[in-house]
Amino acid sequence: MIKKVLIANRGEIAVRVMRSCRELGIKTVAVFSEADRTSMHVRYADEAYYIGPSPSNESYLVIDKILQIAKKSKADAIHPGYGFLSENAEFSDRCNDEGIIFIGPSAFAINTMGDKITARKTMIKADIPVIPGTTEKIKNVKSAEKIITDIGLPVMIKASAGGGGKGMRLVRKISDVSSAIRAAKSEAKVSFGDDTVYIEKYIDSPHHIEFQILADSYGNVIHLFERECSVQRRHQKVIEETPSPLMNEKIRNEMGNHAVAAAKAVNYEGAGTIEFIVDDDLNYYFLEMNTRLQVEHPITERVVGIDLVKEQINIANGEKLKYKQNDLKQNGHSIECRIYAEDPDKDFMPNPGKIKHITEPFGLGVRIDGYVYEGYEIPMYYDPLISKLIVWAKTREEAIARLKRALYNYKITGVKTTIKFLEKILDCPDFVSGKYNTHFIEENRNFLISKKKSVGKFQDIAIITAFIDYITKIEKLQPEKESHKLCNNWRDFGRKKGVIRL
Amino acid sequence: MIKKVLIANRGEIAVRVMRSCRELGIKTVAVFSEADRTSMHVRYADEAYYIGPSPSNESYLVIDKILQIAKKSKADAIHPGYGFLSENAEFSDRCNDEGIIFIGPSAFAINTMGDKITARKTMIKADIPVIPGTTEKIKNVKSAEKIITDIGLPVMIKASAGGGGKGMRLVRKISDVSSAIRAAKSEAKVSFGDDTVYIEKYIDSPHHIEFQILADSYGNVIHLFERECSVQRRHQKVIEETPSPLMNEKIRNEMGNHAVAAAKAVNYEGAGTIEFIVDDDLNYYFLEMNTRLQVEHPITERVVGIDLVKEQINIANGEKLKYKQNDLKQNGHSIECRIYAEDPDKDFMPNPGKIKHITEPFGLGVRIDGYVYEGYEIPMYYDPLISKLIVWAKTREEAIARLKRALYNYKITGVKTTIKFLEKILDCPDFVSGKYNTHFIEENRNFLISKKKSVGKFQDIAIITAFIDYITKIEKLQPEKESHKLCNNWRDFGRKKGVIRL
Amino acid sequence: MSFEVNLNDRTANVELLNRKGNKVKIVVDGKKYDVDIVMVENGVYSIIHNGISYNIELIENNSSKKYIVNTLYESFDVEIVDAESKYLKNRKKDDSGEKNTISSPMPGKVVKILVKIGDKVKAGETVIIVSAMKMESEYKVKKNRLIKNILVKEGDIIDGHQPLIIIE
Amino acid sequence: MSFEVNLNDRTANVELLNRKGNKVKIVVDGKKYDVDIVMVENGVYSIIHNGISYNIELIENNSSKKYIVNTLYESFDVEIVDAESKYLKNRKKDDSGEKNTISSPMPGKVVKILVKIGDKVKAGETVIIVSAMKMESEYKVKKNRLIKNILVKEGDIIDGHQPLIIIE
Repeated sequence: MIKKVLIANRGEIAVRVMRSCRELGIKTVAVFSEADRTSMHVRYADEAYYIGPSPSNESYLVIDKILQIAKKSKADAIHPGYGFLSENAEFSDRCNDEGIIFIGPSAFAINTMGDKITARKTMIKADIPVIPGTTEKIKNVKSAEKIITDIGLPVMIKASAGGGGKGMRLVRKISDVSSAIRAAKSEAKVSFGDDTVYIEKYIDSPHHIEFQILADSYGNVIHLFERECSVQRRHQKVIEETPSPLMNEKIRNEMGNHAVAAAKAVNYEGAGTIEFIVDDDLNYYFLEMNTRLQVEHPITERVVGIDLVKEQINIANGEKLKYKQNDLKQNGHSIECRIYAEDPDKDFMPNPGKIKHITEPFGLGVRIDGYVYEGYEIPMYYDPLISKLIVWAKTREEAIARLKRALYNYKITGVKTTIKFLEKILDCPDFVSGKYNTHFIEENRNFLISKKKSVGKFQDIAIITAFIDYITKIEKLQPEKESHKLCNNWRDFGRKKGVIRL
Repeated sequence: MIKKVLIANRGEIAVRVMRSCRELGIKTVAVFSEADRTSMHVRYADEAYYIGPSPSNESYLVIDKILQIAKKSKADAIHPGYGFLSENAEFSDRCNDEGIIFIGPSAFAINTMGDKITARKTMIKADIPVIPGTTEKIKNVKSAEKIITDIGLPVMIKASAGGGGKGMRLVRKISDVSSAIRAAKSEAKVSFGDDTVYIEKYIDSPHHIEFQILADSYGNVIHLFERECSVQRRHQKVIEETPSPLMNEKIRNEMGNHAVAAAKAVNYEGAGTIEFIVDDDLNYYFLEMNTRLQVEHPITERVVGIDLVKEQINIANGEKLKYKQNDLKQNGHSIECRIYAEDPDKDFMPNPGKIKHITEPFGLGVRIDGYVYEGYEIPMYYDPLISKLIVWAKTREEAIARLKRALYNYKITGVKTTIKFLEKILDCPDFVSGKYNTHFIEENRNFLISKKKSVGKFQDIAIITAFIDYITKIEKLQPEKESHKLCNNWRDFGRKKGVIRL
Repeated sequence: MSFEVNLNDRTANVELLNRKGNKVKIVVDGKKYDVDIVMVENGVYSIIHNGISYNIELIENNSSKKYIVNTLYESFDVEIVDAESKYLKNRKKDDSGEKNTISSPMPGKVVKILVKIGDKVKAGETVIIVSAMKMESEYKVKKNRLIKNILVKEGDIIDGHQPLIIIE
Repeated sequence: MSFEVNLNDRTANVELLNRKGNKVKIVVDGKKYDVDIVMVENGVYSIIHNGISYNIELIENNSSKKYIVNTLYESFDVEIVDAESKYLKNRKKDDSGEKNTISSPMPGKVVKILVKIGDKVKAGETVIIVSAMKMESEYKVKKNRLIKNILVKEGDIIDGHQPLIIIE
């Protein structure tokens, strides 16, 4: 039985994991870098140990240091959260070697799913649809044309070494194949020094839909339905919801079964996510598997009613799954939005800094998973995610209204955040109608960055407030006589009580 | 259609009602007394109007003033919350007269249920079980003995004019009837100047279980299952949960049907609660009906998945109920605990004052309905309830663990609160087993007020912290040279930035 | 340099050996502590000692030397003792027993005054009733007393610790 | 007495007529306002004007006279103008266009420096790359420039607004 867990992570996910540990009566051990001494996970944990300088490759990514603290603190298990070492097969193995339970899958599962080509082959073998195409090098235009005819147009010619949209050409007509290959190859050569290109079916209106799965060590696998994650900016998810507005019951069951089969194909253990790309006609293709907890797991927790971190721990403890597939159903609608310390007015430039003031929304159907507090200085070394706001309601329409209500009342000052950008998304007709794909933000760019017109009256009220504050400060300064007044460390409300006489 | 609602209340319930209004796109109007200018409901509302001095009988209870503001602000409806004017039949009538929708039942329903004797008679007529006994004066010992034999022992002899436990005698043997009546009469005479006494069946192990109902203006009535409210201190509920650990499916259905019948008996419209007293054998008796929203309504919302305030507004709008009884079911377990500004160490003396610092618990399954904020001064004029912490989990056991986790992380300083007392209740074996009745707090008094033994190490850490803070202040004082330093109005983190030079 | 620090009834001897940033070496009653202590929010400290993470909240208690210290499950009154505090403390010891004023620890409203100036009241008798947040509290005298002065009247709104009645 | 207050590009004339507790009579550009204004939290004001409830958040912006003012949906830069501010403002107007230092508005880490002292760079050329929170930002020159001095090296951790490169 696991009695003490080291959380090899920071930020909101570390705190979130610790909450479930506390509910299970399990002690928690935090590790922290130089920049994280005052971070919430250090304050929340039962124990906390320093592991190195601020850059994560000198602290949160150093396997040796983490294992050393696990042994020192007598932790019997390690939860990796997401990011950092969570999908590191070596770490999973090393934990095993040291007799410490890794709360996650085996190195084999991580490796198989981590390598795109191996994953693709494994999925094909398990009869799971993958995006039609080839990972082999294109030899000549003729064979390419044959492949493309088999796959069906449109297709994408992609550089094997590619990334960042370079060395890619969209082909909509068979007559364009030859020139597209030539262009892609030459761009690939220049950009990556390697002109290998391959073919993949192009999904015109792609939706990113993923399935949560849970698998125990006895071969039992269940899925906890889908999450719709198509609202993305630069491949970073911004808003997720479940159920997906695109989905129907038949396809849901089919995809769920395929997700379970995918997990079984790698003897998966623990919580994992199968990502699919889905077109408007609900054709779906395996994209990849995330062999860890996802950032957006809370919407599944809310709609299915299961604490995923507790299930991870139960599975790691060698327990059988408590639920059968038929025990589970989706109840109502849940939406998560991610609040980043980024400035939407300056092309989402990250905005580390000190939090001055926070007002959090509360009440019915609202969950907050965050980690910052007033006075906390968000370090520049890590992810700009500061909080996740999750709502639930009976219907999608009510959930959107609730999320708007909550965002309206969510105030964070000191750093710029994406709150207003999120409010814009919720006002956007394409989002409201549920008819959106991964191009949503790009296609609605103008709407999303537009600002409400400034109303003269609001301006006047702003002027009055600043002015009154200013003259209040001046007035308070006048009768200053005593010499030894100082700003103390206390939360002072009203000047008089804030003065210390020593 | 209701477009603007005046909330004739303050505190957490006013804010809670406004949240649902905002989700419905309805504008909100706050009213506030002298003491409440800085209260959260004033800040949260779209509009806010002063209605009078701090004592509630000069502000929140003055019907004329509230109606005047409703007309001035062009509100088309008034939500009374709980307490104040929420069960005032005249107010319901006056709203009607002024053409303003009262979000609550008719004066007839309020009056019928408000008078205990009329309510009892109405319930008997509707075949709803009431506590056996008589509301008539006992004429002589002989007739009393006959009645008692009919009702069954034990019984309570009670003073009609009674209250505060005076003029009451418990009778367990028929031979004691005569002396008990004599004693009760003489005590009633001394205490109230009226020696009228009556007989009521005594429930040995009473449970307070209530049913939430919703009724539209077309005669449709549904119940939303029960709430267990037996954890009470001086008749004030402290912790509520649903489902009740005492309940079974058969009795739940029976009681639910009786609750619906009770509402129908007074042509009820809106949200209401039928309170029952239940013994260990699940015999149940109508106690009273609350013709308004209850403080503990969130646990029903969580388990049934319905926003009760929205339903109240829909009903007031003349809409039909959206749900049939069969659409509803209880999902999981929810517990609410009430956090009061009271000092458990000093016999729960109320503790108004300024909130210095708040840390709220977040995460999975946690809802907070509160209204205080850092720097807010809780006024002495109103209820000491400052916040409600509501949790949900799949099972009762998990819900208790979650509530403990949340309370552990809930810190309010500046005023004394009942948080530690609530933690004690959750540790109490009788509560954990679910075997408790309304005597729970009284019977577990010693356990609940006992303190954990102070550990020397905690003492030393406390000493070190205070000492380090003190010497830090001293050190900061030393290099003070500039003369014009002042504590400004800002949230200062770190001394340097807190200094203004004018 | 060593200080005296009072915690509730305990008086501890505290000596700071070394302080470098948030790393502190300190001796409390002869026991040596090596702690990592940092103020994370105004008035809230995070302390790590031997790997254990503590959260301590300090509230100043009417003086820069007095604190209410909240640990996980307990609340302590802590006072840093210096020359001035010692003097005040010694002086305080002189007037033992009941103070000569009746006051309420909480703000509230005077509901009823049950005595007149010059009344002689018996030990345990209620002299004034104050209400706050819908609850009434009765204030009694501990010994037989003479009512010297009444500083408030029924209906008055009072502050916490405000003198209400002077007794002798 | 009347003041000038700047809000973004607007300059407003403000005159306080009367102030009694939180009731304020004030004129902004000739328009008279009767407001109930009170600071509810440090830096957060509640204002009631004609029954409408406003919540305004003020953040001091490097000076006691400058604020970032957050209303419901907007954020304004507000400055109270007095003699000193006017002087500074006039002086500022002299140095137009690009400043002679390259700096990052955010703290971060210097990933790459693409120039050497003495280099001549063309308008739009990137001179330094800074990373923060897993994102890299490139800083370019707006005109043809000469690199006069480089104050940081690759790998350095920098503060927001810290001068990185001096150009001419």
